[in-house]
Formats: sequence, structure tokens, C-alpha cells
Amino acid sequence: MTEVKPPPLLSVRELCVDYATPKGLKRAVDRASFTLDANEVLGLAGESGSGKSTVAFAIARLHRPPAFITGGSILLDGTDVLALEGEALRQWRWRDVSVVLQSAMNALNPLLTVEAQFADLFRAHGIRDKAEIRERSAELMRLVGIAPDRLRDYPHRFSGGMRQRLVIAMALALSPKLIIMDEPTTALDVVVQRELLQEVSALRRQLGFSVLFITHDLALMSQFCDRIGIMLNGALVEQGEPEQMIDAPQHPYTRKLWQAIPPLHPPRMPPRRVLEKMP
Amino acid sequence: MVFLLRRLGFYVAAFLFAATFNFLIPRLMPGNPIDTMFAQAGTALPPESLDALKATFGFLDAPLPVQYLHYLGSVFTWDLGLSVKFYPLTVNQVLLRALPWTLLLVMTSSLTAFAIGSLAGARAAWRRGGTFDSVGAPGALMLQAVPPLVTSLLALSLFSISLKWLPTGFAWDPMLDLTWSWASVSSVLIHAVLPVATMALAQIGGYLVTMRNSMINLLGEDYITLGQAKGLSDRRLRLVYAAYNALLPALTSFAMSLGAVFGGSLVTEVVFNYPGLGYTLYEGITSRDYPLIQGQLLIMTLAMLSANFVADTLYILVDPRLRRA
Amino acid sequence: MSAPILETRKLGMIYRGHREVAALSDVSFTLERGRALALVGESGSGKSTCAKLLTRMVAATDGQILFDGRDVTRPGDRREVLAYRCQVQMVFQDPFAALNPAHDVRHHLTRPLALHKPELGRAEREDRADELALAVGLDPVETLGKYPHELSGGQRQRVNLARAMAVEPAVLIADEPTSMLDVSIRLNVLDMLKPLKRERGVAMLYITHDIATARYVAEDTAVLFGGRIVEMGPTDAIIDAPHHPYTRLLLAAVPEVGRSFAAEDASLVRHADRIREISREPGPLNEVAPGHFVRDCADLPF
Amino acid sequence: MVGLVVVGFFILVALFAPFVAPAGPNQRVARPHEPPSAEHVLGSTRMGRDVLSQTIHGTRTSLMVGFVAGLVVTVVGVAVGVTSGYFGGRVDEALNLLTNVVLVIPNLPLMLVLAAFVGEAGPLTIATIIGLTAWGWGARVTRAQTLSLRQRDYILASELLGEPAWRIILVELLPNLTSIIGFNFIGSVLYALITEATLEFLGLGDPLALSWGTNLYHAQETSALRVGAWWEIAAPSLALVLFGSGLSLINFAVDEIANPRLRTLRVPKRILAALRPVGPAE
Amino acid sequence: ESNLTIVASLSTGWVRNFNPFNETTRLHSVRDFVYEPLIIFNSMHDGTPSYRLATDYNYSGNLLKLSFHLREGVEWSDGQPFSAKDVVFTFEMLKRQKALDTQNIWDRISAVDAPDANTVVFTLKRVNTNIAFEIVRVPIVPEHIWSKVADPVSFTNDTPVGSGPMTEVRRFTSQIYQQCRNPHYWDAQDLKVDCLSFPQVGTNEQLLTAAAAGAIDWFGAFLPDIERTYIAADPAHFRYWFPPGGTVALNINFDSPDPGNRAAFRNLNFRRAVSMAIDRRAIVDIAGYGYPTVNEYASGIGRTYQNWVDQEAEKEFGQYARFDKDAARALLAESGFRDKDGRGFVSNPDGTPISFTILAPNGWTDWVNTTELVAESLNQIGINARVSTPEPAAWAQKLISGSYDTAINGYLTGETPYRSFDMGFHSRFSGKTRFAATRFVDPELDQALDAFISTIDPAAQRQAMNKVQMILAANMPYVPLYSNPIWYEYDTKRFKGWFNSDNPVARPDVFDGTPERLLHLLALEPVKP
Ligand SMILES: Nc1ncnc2c1ncn2[C@@H]1O[C@H](COP(=O)(O)OP(=O)(O)OP(=O)(O)O)[C@@H](O)[C@H]1O
Ligand SMILES: Nc1ncnc2c1ncn2[C@@H]1O[C@H](COP(=O)(O)OP(=O)(O)OP(=O)(O)O)[C@@H](O)[C@H]1O
Ligand SMILES: [Mg+2]
Ligand SMILES: [Mg+2]
Repeated sequence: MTEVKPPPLLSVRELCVDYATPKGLKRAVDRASFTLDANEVLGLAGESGSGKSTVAFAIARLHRPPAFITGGSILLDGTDVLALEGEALRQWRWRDVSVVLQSAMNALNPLLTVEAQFADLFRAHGIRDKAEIRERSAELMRLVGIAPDRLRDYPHRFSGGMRQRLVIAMALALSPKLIIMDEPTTALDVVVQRELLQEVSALRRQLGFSVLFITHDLALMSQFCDRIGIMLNGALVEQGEPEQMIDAPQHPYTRKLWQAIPPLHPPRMPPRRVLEKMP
Repeated sequence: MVFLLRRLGFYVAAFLFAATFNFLIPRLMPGNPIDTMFAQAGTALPPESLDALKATFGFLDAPLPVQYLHYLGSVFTWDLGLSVKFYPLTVNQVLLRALPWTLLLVMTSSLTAFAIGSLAGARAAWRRGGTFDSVGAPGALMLQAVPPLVTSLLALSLFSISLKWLPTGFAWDPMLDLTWSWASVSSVLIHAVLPVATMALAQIGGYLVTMRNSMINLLGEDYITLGQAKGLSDRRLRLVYAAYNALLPALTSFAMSLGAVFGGSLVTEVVFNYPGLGYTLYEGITSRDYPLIQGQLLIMTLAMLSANFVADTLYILVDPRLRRA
Repeated sequence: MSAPILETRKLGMIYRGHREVAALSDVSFTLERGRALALVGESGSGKSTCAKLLTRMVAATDGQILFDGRDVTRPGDRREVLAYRCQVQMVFQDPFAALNPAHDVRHHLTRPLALHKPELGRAEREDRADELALAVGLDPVETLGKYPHELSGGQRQRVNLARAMAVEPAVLIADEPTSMLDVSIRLNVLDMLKPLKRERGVAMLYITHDIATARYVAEDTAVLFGGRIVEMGPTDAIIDAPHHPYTRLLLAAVPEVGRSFAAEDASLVRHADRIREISREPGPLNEVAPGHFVRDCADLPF
Repeated sequence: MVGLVVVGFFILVALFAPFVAPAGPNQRVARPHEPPSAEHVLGSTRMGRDVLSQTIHGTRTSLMVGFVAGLVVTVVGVAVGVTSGYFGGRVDEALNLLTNVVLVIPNLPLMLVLAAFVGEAGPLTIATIIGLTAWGWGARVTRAQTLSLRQRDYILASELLGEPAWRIILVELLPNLTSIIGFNFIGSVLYALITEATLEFLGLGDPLALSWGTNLYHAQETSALRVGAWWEIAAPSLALVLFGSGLSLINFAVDEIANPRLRTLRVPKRILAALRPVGPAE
Repeated sequence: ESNLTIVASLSTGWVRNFNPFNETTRLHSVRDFVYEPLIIFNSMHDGTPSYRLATDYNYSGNLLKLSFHLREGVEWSDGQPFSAKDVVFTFEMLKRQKALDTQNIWDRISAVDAPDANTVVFTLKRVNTNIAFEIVRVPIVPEHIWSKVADPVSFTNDTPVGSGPMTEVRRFTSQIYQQCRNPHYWDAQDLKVDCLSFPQVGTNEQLLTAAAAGAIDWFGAFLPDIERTYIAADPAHFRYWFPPGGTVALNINFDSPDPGNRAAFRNLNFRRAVSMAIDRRAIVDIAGYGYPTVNEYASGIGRTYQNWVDQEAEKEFGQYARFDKDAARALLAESGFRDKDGRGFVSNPDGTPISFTILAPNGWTDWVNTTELVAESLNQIGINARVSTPEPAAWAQKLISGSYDTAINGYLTGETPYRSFDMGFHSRFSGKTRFAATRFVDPELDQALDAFISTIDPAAQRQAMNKVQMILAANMPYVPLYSNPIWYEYDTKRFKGWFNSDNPVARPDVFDGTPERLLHLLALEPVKP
């Protein structure tokens, strides 16, 4: 890519992450490099265990031992993410990068009201005025289409889709530059998934944040993302625009992934059986 | 509420069960309990004296079912009759005299142990594999393996007999009349120090490990990760997000362990000559005071049930998921 | 079409807990030899309940189940149930949870034989187990001695399938057999189902929330919503000419390559709540085309 | 595996007590209350018996009580828990009620009462009493685990295949309960050990039996601590604490094996030094 | 004001019960201290009387009447006069309420009369010169109070009105109570102590703790290694004196349920061998910490009654009560007790096996240790004996019912040896009390015992007692081991005048049942600071 462009919002260079296991180090992310522009949606696909979540966690600086970043750099809007420490790191979190995790069931503290969890978040970032907190929480609730009067409810009172929306509302609270979504819809059924993503899509247009979207549903990704990266065994084997990836997949693994999706409507390409035995 | 009602049913059933059990124990044992009881009294009593005594204590010579009904009646009116050992006190009076002391021991020691153990457990789990964890967790386990018997004996001989820092027995200075004066209160406190400390020591380990394990399980939960991603302070994350949630399993074990603590207080009370339920029970056992033993077991069961009830209620208060209308 | 091997008539199921849940009501369909019926619907629509009723793990609270013309709705004695289960087998959703981690593959394949084919000797059982493994594309020598955790997801699901096939059932119920598998091996497992249907004449109930795979596996499809069938018919007809608004919503929501989020059917999704509300109403099933039934419902306001 | 070594050591000592002990447990071989010396490594009791020999022989009884009681607790607990969890319904309700009642009736007092009424309760009697009163916790845990296992598809699958219930319980369920059962067993052994010592100490057991508990009882009866014969109290106490700790450590390990999340990873320092760990802890 | 701190009984909490007739739960400071006896017979000095409420007593010529002359001017603690009517009332009450008559006095008397205000006459059913000792054990209560008590059996007498020195309950809590000076005490000039305090102490161990801290003036307890545990804590003030008391013996059940054992037990030589096998000295030193006094009298009479010992009997049979293991073995062998099956234990001459347990009450450590040593000794001469430790209650019951082989047992003391021999061996008690547990019955022995109480002639009494001893020594129905110590420890810091070996006035212990404790109390006076 030789075009002259503004510098990317996020640039990940040669990122390596290892897990310390009883048998020694296990490399989960292997020299992954990619960039993400402002107001762009980058999809990461790949099968289970290919290192997608690990990448996401590394970018959000959510690692705990036994995960260790063993190489590479992460730059977000000019900040060296890996160099952040202590209070600076705490402040940076959520203000610059927020995350939406896979499990809608477990992403909210079951013992606190939604309001308290919003308040927590604002207070952690220096907004202490009660009225302001209430005002902004209500605003965010409206944004994701949930009546603000339900702020007083506990998480278990919400359906899975609503909980996921609550998390998205929280993710938007501080207008971060980047939202990382790690399989935000796998626990939901297709209709709800569709509703949710349409909403995110609209919000993004409205608010202009970037999204790192992780899933293993390629079809979904092709609908939702501006660019797609395919991960295999910790490495990023291919990236590009959806059309290009669909029409001319370069890497054999990408091709295999496509072939494994039975099309709903009459096939554009005849599905070829994948006959080789899987590991 | 539904939950509580269901529990209430259970409490009644459990209590009935315990009461019946209570009734059966002395009757299933070999030998005639009443004769054994008075044989204990020492010198040979002429049969007339014996019969007169039996009548005084209200021992029925009736078929079992009749005795049982009579007994159930007395249980539900909580009229447990006269204590043999502490005659002329009624069983109620004996129990009432001892209950506050045991409650004092059990409650303070349990709460102390629970607070310390849980906080330490939370800390150990938070700094997984850190120094505190690697020393604290196995250390707590070792502590659990030390019989309260051994600790109380050691504490007594060290602090009371050798160093003479603390009293060797009684719940308060016997020469004081108990009032709400500072002298009385401080006397009670000083006399409670060793019993409470040894009882607490026996429990800390359990709470520490429970808390640590449930906390570790929780730390993998998404909402903890999310809380962290939200940039919450460590303290808030640890206490409100992790420890608070981990408290639920700890709470159950707290209620369950109260039974053991009640039992454990027996040893402590005997060693420290502390006038609580445990000691009274011991006394009742050695002198075969059946009415008293029955009353003891009943009241301990009741105490256990109340502890469970409190735990259930707390559980509901803490966990909104159970707070259905 | 041959006579149905398994038929449900106005099947209904109410779970009685401290709150009653009507999980299934008025569900009628037939399963035929050599054909597959796909049961599609959102989470909680009653698909698994349906499977449970058919395996007779729980008894229906309403309606009838006919097996080979015999009424088997009520729980029978042990022998009768055993005989039935020899005919109706199931493949579970989670390939890991369906295999006992304490036992090796051989155990999983020989136990059904020992139970249902007591006439077989030990050696014969072993031979059959080898055959079964081969039939699902597993190397008997290599895999029979392994424990579940030593197998990949796809392999585990094959073992599950082989176990169900061991007793040579007439009906196979597959409850979301691939939803827990990686995309790349899903088709692989689905491919194992087809020959069973075709070559062994097994009747199949294929349960899924992914309507796209329904087309891949099943000739017929029933769309379930709120415990009721809202539309039922040949799979092609359902997908290409859906009638019921819920079916249309479902189809609109399926992610499909090359369809943007802003497409016209996105409006359907925007009104999902309203559609759900409409679809919950009971109503009679109408035949709109040969074999294609649609439940009556209010018209969409948009 | 420190725990295993310690526990193994005690088991060996118990097995070979007569060969290891320098003297018979009840032989008078020394003057009363001799302090530890080369001849009597742990000193002597008031009755002039060798404390080391008494402790070694006491190991036998104490371990026996521990293991027998542990076994009873485990067997009853597992039987009740599994039955209750597996069959559900009425059976479950009845058994669960029973379990809760057993949990709610305070254990130790009950045991004291039983032991006193049985009279002259020998170690085996005590073991049985402990076993029969202490199974509640095990049953509850086993039931909870069974309930969750029961929902596993492989149990459903076995049922679908028409496996008889007993076979499902024995062959399909039990192997997956081993860690819970082990946990329960070890915990019960520890509990029984401490409880036995307590009962004996309170004088409700058979003072002629030779166990750590009776050793403590005798030491207390002869005011060992007051006359400065600390060794007589220390030996059985230490044995109790050591063996108990061994058991606890094993349990800790069992817990870690059963629950991978609890496993602490010990990453070699060398590797850690080279890495840049990032996380909340640091 | 001087305050004497006493532990007269162990308790986990005091309960207010000053009814002196209550056998199970009365406070152990009621008798003697609240209700003064008529006479205290000094059992350490052959029953010499100390006259208290009575000034004299005598038997009528035919020995069928016993009269007491009462002291004049005695008042109850409420100021009412004490008179013969109170004595008569008390005994009439016992007659009405059998439950109160724990000594069965009315079995032996037929009437109580008060011919005048200061004389009480008891009419006996049979001649019984021991009855005076028993009568004075009945506490005398004031008629003007007790006649209003509806049920004297369950009456708890919260504020007692008595004739003794310490009648005023000053303070009563479950942890401590105090009894103070009777304002109307007749012997006030001898009473130098103002109050008695009774702290609650639950176990020996706790008693030791309190005593070693100097908190107890007068108590009695078995303290292991007393020199190190107690005396060493304050060698200048702490003292103890353990004079010999009742006999402790190994009881051998003549009616043992096991035929083999029974045969052996009824064999005199077997019993003698058992006796000779036992090293009493070692038992006293090891099990008894040296406190008891060895009892090597074949009759078992013990040092307690030194003046009564029949030297003839001891000369003839004393050897059988002394340790001689070889003689024991030889006696067994020559009587046909041999090890027939090579298991190391002898069986009866007819081949039936001998194997028995020795019962000792659980928790009575010195006795348990004693039996262990006895068993050890018996094993050494080839007798198969084991120790078993039932609960004290069960032990007592088995002794009473006779369902045992052998057991350790202790005998009561009295003013003369009569009480302990009578309760132990008179056939009328057989199977009724735990003391008569051997079930040895001998009409001659009964006669000798009855003869003892049929006379007041000292020579005749001595002759009867010699006969008793001769029979016992010759038959050895039990194996005496030692005289149990009388437990008595005291602190000289606050009081002086204590009884001890240099001042052996009377039995020194403070327990209920030792009326001499009243004399002891009167002998004490505060140490001037
Ligand atoms: N705590 C851990 N300890 C050791 N290895 C781990 C740990 N967590 C993850 N891994 C390994 O790291 C690799 C990458 O895991 P990661 O969770 O990033 O995959 P993923 O692509 O997100 O998979 P999925 O689609 O299942 O979420 C996997 O091989 C996994 O086994
Ligand atoms: N044992 C049960 N007790 C009570 N309610 C139940 C029970 N099992 C299922 N349900 C309820 O019945 C309804 C149908 O459940 P079912 O499991 O059949 O749905 P499903 O279509 O299989 O969903 P999924 O796609 O999530 O597997 C749901 O509302 C569910 O909550
Ligand atoms: Mg992931
Ligand atoms: Mg389902």
C-alpha cells in the first residue's frame, strides 16, 4: 500500500504474546502486524484458539499472567500502549479503548445495579457529579434503545441482547477512539445479533469511533467490516477488504473457511467438499 | 420470599427431626437411663427416695408413643422440665444462663475469623502466587489442621499460667456484680480474649481458603475483566467487584460452619472454665442429665437454624437475583 | 412418500416449576425414512424440548407421539422404552459434554452394542466398533483407545454420531450438532449425516438455529417460534418463498456474504420486536402451497 | 508433594509400629516424666512409658480412626449425595432434607452425647460415630456435583442408550466424581482425627486405647504441662498437626487438580526475567 | 473481716439449693456449716465425740433406747430458740417423707420423743450401738420454718435458717457464693472466720490453676505431682496432708457370670495368689504419686484404724497381703492353675479358661492407672486380666448388679471400722450397694458384725471386730491395695490453725460428709497482717 494516508489510529507491529504453561512458553500471537484507521471496522477471523482474543487483550492492556507480551509494539493515536503504567494506564483504559466481551451473561457485575456500574465507570474517570452521571447514563441508555428508567435494575433483569447493549452503551460512555468487540454476538441468536450490529453500525456512523471486531463468522464479518484479517495459529495470514477476500482469497486457509459456509441462497460458487481430515 | 418460605418449611422439618432424634437417643441406648442417671448420684438411695426423685423430675413410666407425645408437647411449649444436675433450676434457666456466653464466644470469634479470613483470602487470590499467597494459603491450611484443643491448651498455659497476662477461667471476675459498668464490661472482655482468639484461630484457615478459591474462580469472570478495562481502581475492583461476589459462597460456608463452631466452643469452654452452653453440655453429659442434654441439643439446633436463616436472608439481601418479589 | 416412522400430533409441553413455562404447544409433524426435517428457530423456541419429548426423556403434557403407528406418548415399562430407544437415537450439541471424560472411545462405542445387541460376543462387538469408527471416518486403530480430551471437536462429534448409529436406529435426532464446532469443520460433520439418510434410510430430525445449514441437510423445514410451528414445508420453499413474517425476519437476519447491513430487509430487523409479538399469537395452519403450511397471523403494519 | 510424603510417612509408621517403636506402648521403661534423652528420645510419661513408643503406637489407632471414619463419611456421603442428585424428585427431596438436617444438628455435641451413652467408646466405635454424624457436608457437595454432572449430555446419552441406573451411577458418574470424593475423604480423615482427639481428651473415649487423643488426655490428667513435661503434650500435638497439615496439603493439591483455575503456575524465574508481564497485579 | 475461700465440690455453676436433705444437688456447704450436727464423732480418733448441739448421749440399760441431752441456750440464726422439738420434728418429717431419709434411719428406730425441751429419746427396733453415729448425720432443721414447707423434697431453702456458724448467704452468683457468720451462733467465741467464699471451679485442672494462684485457702483434690504443681508455686504457704482414709481394694466377684472365672474367684488360693502378685508399693508410687498409704493388712482394715488391727490375724495371714511374686506363682502352680494351652495364661485345674476384665471408672485417673498396674502384675504371674473403663455410672451399676468379674472399689470410712466392713460384707447389703460388690457371704461374719453393734462394752466390741478381721483375712474376699488418701490442701497465707500431721486433731478435708470440717473451721483464725 503506497497511497499517502493520514497515519492509522492503531498500529500493531510484530506483536508477540506468549503464555507461560507448565510445559514452557506457548506462543499465542506470533508477530502479528496490522493497522486500523479512524472510523474503520477491522474484522479478525479465525478458528478457535488462533489468538484473536489474545490480540484484543494485548491492545487493551488486559493481560494478566500467565500471558506475557514478548515482542512488538502497539501504538494508539500516538501513544505507546505497552509503555503505559500505573495511574496513566488506568486513565487510558476506556477513555481511549473500550471493550465489549463475548459473554453477555457475565459481562456485568450481578450484584450492582446498572446505574452503579455506569457511575463506577464515570467516577473512575474523574466525573463525580451525581446529576451529571445520571444524565449521561440516561443519555447512553437512550442511545442503545433502552428506556433510561431501567437504570435502577440489576443485570439479571435484562435479556442477553439488552445486556450486550448495556455494555455497548458503557463502551461509548467516554467516547473512546477504539472499541474492541470480542465475539459480542456469539451468545445471541441471529435476529438479535443482527439488531445489535445494525445499531453499532449506526452509532459508528453517528459518533465516528473505530471498531476491532472479532468473530469466527466470516459471512457476518463480510457484511459488517471494512477490512478483514484472517488469523491462523497466532499469525495474521491474510488481510484485505471483504470483496477482495471473497473473490480472490490468497491464503489456502482463507479459501477453506469460505468453502465451509453453506450459502443460504443458491450458491455463487459450488460448494466443494472439504475432504481432508481435520486435525 | 418464596425462597424464604420454602426454607422456613425446611427449618420446621429439621427441627422436628432433631427433636425426635433427641428423644430417641437416650432411649435407644443400653441400660435404663434413669437408673443410670441416679446411680451417678453416688450414695445408694433407698428405692423410696429414688421414686420420689423420679417423680420430681417428671419421668414418665409410660409406653414410648405416649412419652413421645408428651415430649413433643413439652418441646413445643418449650417446657423442658427440671435439670437433674442443676436442680432446682429448670433446663430453661440453665440454658438461658449459659446461652449468652456461648453466643458471645461464637459470634465474636466467627465474625472475627470471617472478616480476617475473607480479607486475607481475597488478598491472597488477588496477588495470585505472590508471597502472601504462597505463604498464606498453605499456612492457613496448616492452621486448619491444628486441633482447637491444642491451641487452647497452649494458649492457656502460655498466657494465663506462665505469663499471667490473662485470667485462667470464668466469664468475668467472680467478685464483680455484672452491670453495664466499664469494670464489668472490661472484665467480660478480658475473660473472653483467649477463648475467642483460640476459637477464631481455628476458623480463619477455612475462611481464607474458601474465599481465596471462590475469588480465584471469580477473577476469570468477564465482569472483572470488564471492570479492569473500565479503568476502575484496584481497590474498587478487588472489593466491590471480586470480593463482594466471592462473599456469597463464603457466606454459605459461614452459616454451615457455625455448627462446627458451636461444637468447638465446647472444648474451649471446658479448657477455659467458661460458663457457656458447651461446658453445660459437657457437664450434662458426664452427669447424664437427660433433660438438660435434650434441651442443649435442641437449643443448639435452633441456633444453627437461626444462623442458617440469617445467612439465607443475607444471601437474599446481597444477591439481587434471589430478590424476587 | 412412505408411511411416517415417527409422527407428532398437537404435541404440547408445559414445564411446571415455580413458574409455568409453555415450552411447546400444538406441534405436529412427521418424520419419514430417508428424509430429514429441520427444526429451526430462535433460542428458547422449544427445539430441544421437542427433541427431549421424542427421546421420551420427559413425557409430553399434551398431544401424541406415534412411532410406527404405535402411540408412545406415555412412559412405558423399561423393556418397552429400551426397545424404543434402540430405534430413536440422538446426537448432542456439545461434542465434549456428550462424551464421558472418564472413558475411552471404545467404551462409548461398545456399550450400546452390549446393551442392545446382547447376542454379540466381545470380539464381535470390537469388530462392530471398528466398523462404526470407519463409517464416520475415524481410524479405528488410532482413535478407539483415546480419551475424549485427546480428540478434536470434529472427531468427538463423529464419535457421538457413531455411538448413536451403533444400535442402528430408525430415527436420528441431531440437536444442533455443529453449533459448537469451528466453522471450518462444520460442513464436514454435516456431510456425515447425508449418507445415513440416503443409504440406511434413517429418518432424521435436524435441529438448528442456522437456517442456512438446514438447506444443506434437510428436505423439509419447520420454523418454530414461541413453542409453535409458524411455518413448515419443503426447505427450498421456505427459504425462497417465506410467508410468515417471522420466517422472513429470520432469513433477513442470517448473515450472508455480499449483503450489506443497509439493505432493504434491514427494516424487518428494525421491527423485530413487533414481529415477535405478532408471531406469538396462536392461529390455524394454512396450506399455502402443496406441503407448505403457514400459521395465520396479523398483517405486518409496514 | 510434601503432603504425600508426610502422610505416607505416618502410614508407614502406623503399619510398622511394633518394629519402629523402641518399646512396647504400655511398658514401663523409665522413671516418671523423664525429659527427652538419648535413651528416650521424646522422654517418658508419668507412668514411666516411652513417649515416642506411645506416639508411634498411637499413630496406628489415630490413623485407623481417621481412615475408618473417613471411609464411612465418604461412603455414606457419596451414596446419599449421588442417589439424591441422580434420581431427583421425591428421593432427592427426602435425602436432601435428611442431609440438611444432619448438617444442621451440631456435630460435635451430638457425637459427645452418643459416645458418652455408648459408654467406653473404643476407637472403632468413635470412628463409626464420627462417620455416621459427619457425612452431611460430603453428601451436599456430592449432590451438587452430581446434579451438575447429571445435566451433562453424556449422562443423558447413556440414559438414551438404556443403561440401567446403577450402571450409570457406578460407571458413568462415579469416575467423574473422584476428585470430589477424594477431597471429601481426605477432609473427613482430618476432621475425624481432630474429633477423635477431642473426644478422647474430654475423657469420653476409652482411656486404655492408644491414640494421640488418649496420649493428650493422659498428659493433661497428669498435668504434664505444669510439671514441665512439655514433651508429653508436644509429641501427640505435633503428630496431629503434622499429619493434619499433610492431609491439608494433599487436599489443596487435589483441589488444584480438580479445578484448573486454582492451579498456580510457577513460571521459572529465568523466563520471567526475560518477559514483560502486564497485568493488574503489577 | 476475714474471708475463707473454700472449694468443697466441683461445679460448672452454682445453683441456689440449701436443702440439706437433697442428695443430688444441694450445695456442699449446707451441712455442718449451716446445720450444726448434734455431735461430731472424730473418726480419726476412734469416734471420740465433740459435743455440739448435744452435750451428752447414752444408751439405756437394755440398749433399746438412745437419748441425747441438748445444749441449752442455742438459737437458730433468726433468733428463735433451738429445742428438742426441732429434733423430733426433723425425724418425724423423715418418717413422712421417705425420700428424705437417705440413711433409712426409720428402718432401725421406731419412735422419737422429747420428754423435755432438752432431751430427745430414740426408741430402737433392735439393739444397734452404731445408730448414734448415723443419727447425728441427719441435719436438724428448725420446725418453725420447715413445718410451713409444702414439699420438703423439692424445697430449695433459698435463705436458710440454721444453727451452724455460717448461715447468712451474703452473695450468690453462679460463679461464686458467700456464706457469712450466724449472728446468733452459740459458739461464737470460737468462730474467728467471718465469711466463707465458694468460687465455682469445674475441673481439677481449673482448681489447680486457681489454687496455684493462691486464690483458694482450703480444698481437697487429687493433684498430680503436688510438690511441683502446687507446692512449688508458693512453698512458703502452700501445704498438704494426705492422711489415710478408706480402703481401696480389688473386688473379686464370687458370682461372676463367667463359669471359668467364677470357679477361679471362689478358689481361696487363686485370690491369695492375685493378692501376692500385686506390688502395692509401686502402685502407690506410680499410680498414686505416693499419696496413698499402702494397705498390706490381710483383712484390709488399713492404717486408718490402726488401733483396731487384730495382730493375730495379720500374723497368720499377713503374708498373703504382701508382694511376693514367686510365692504367688508357686501357689498358683501347686493349686493346679496351669497354662494348659501354652498361650501364657493359666486356666482352672479342671481346664476351664480364666480370662477377666478389671473395671475402673473412666476418668478416675489414679484408679485407672492402679488397675493397669494390677493387670500388669497379674499378667506377669500368668493370669489373663485386662482393664476396662466404663463410665463411672456404669461401673457403679455393674458393681451393684454383679455383672462383672473384678473391679477396683473404694470403701467408706466411719467412726469405727464397722461401717466399712458392714457395708462391704454383711449379707443384708449383698447386691444392694456398690460396696457389697464381692458377694462374699458368710453367716459367721454376719454374726460377728451384728455382735459388734449389740454391745457398748469396748472389750466385747474389740473381740467382735477381731473376729471380723480374722474371717476376712482368712478368706480374702477382696484384695486390699491401699488406703485412699484424704485429700486436703491448704494455704497458710491468710489463716492459721490448720490441721496437719503435727496437729492431727481430726480428718482435715473440707468435703460434705466430713462433719469434722466444722471443728476445723472453728480452729482456724486469720493471720494478723
Ligand atoms: N490462560 C492461558 N494459558 C495458556 N494458554 C492459553 C491461555 N489462554 C489462552 N491460551 C492459548 O492461547 C491461544 C490463543 O487463545 P485465544 O483465546 O486468543 O484464541 P481465540 O482466537 O480468541 O479463540 P476463540 O475463538 O475460542 O475465542 C490458544 O491456543 C489458547 O490455548
Ligand atoms: N427443565 C425445564 N424447566 C423449565 N423450563 C424449561 C426447561 N427446559 C426448557 N425450559 C424452557 O422451555 C423453553 C424452551 O426451551 P428449549 O430448550 O426447548 O429451547 P431451544 O429452542 O432448544 O433453545 P436453544 O436454541 O437455546 O437451545 C425455554 O423458555 C426454556 O426456558
Ligand atoms: Mg476468543
Ligand atoms: Mg436447545
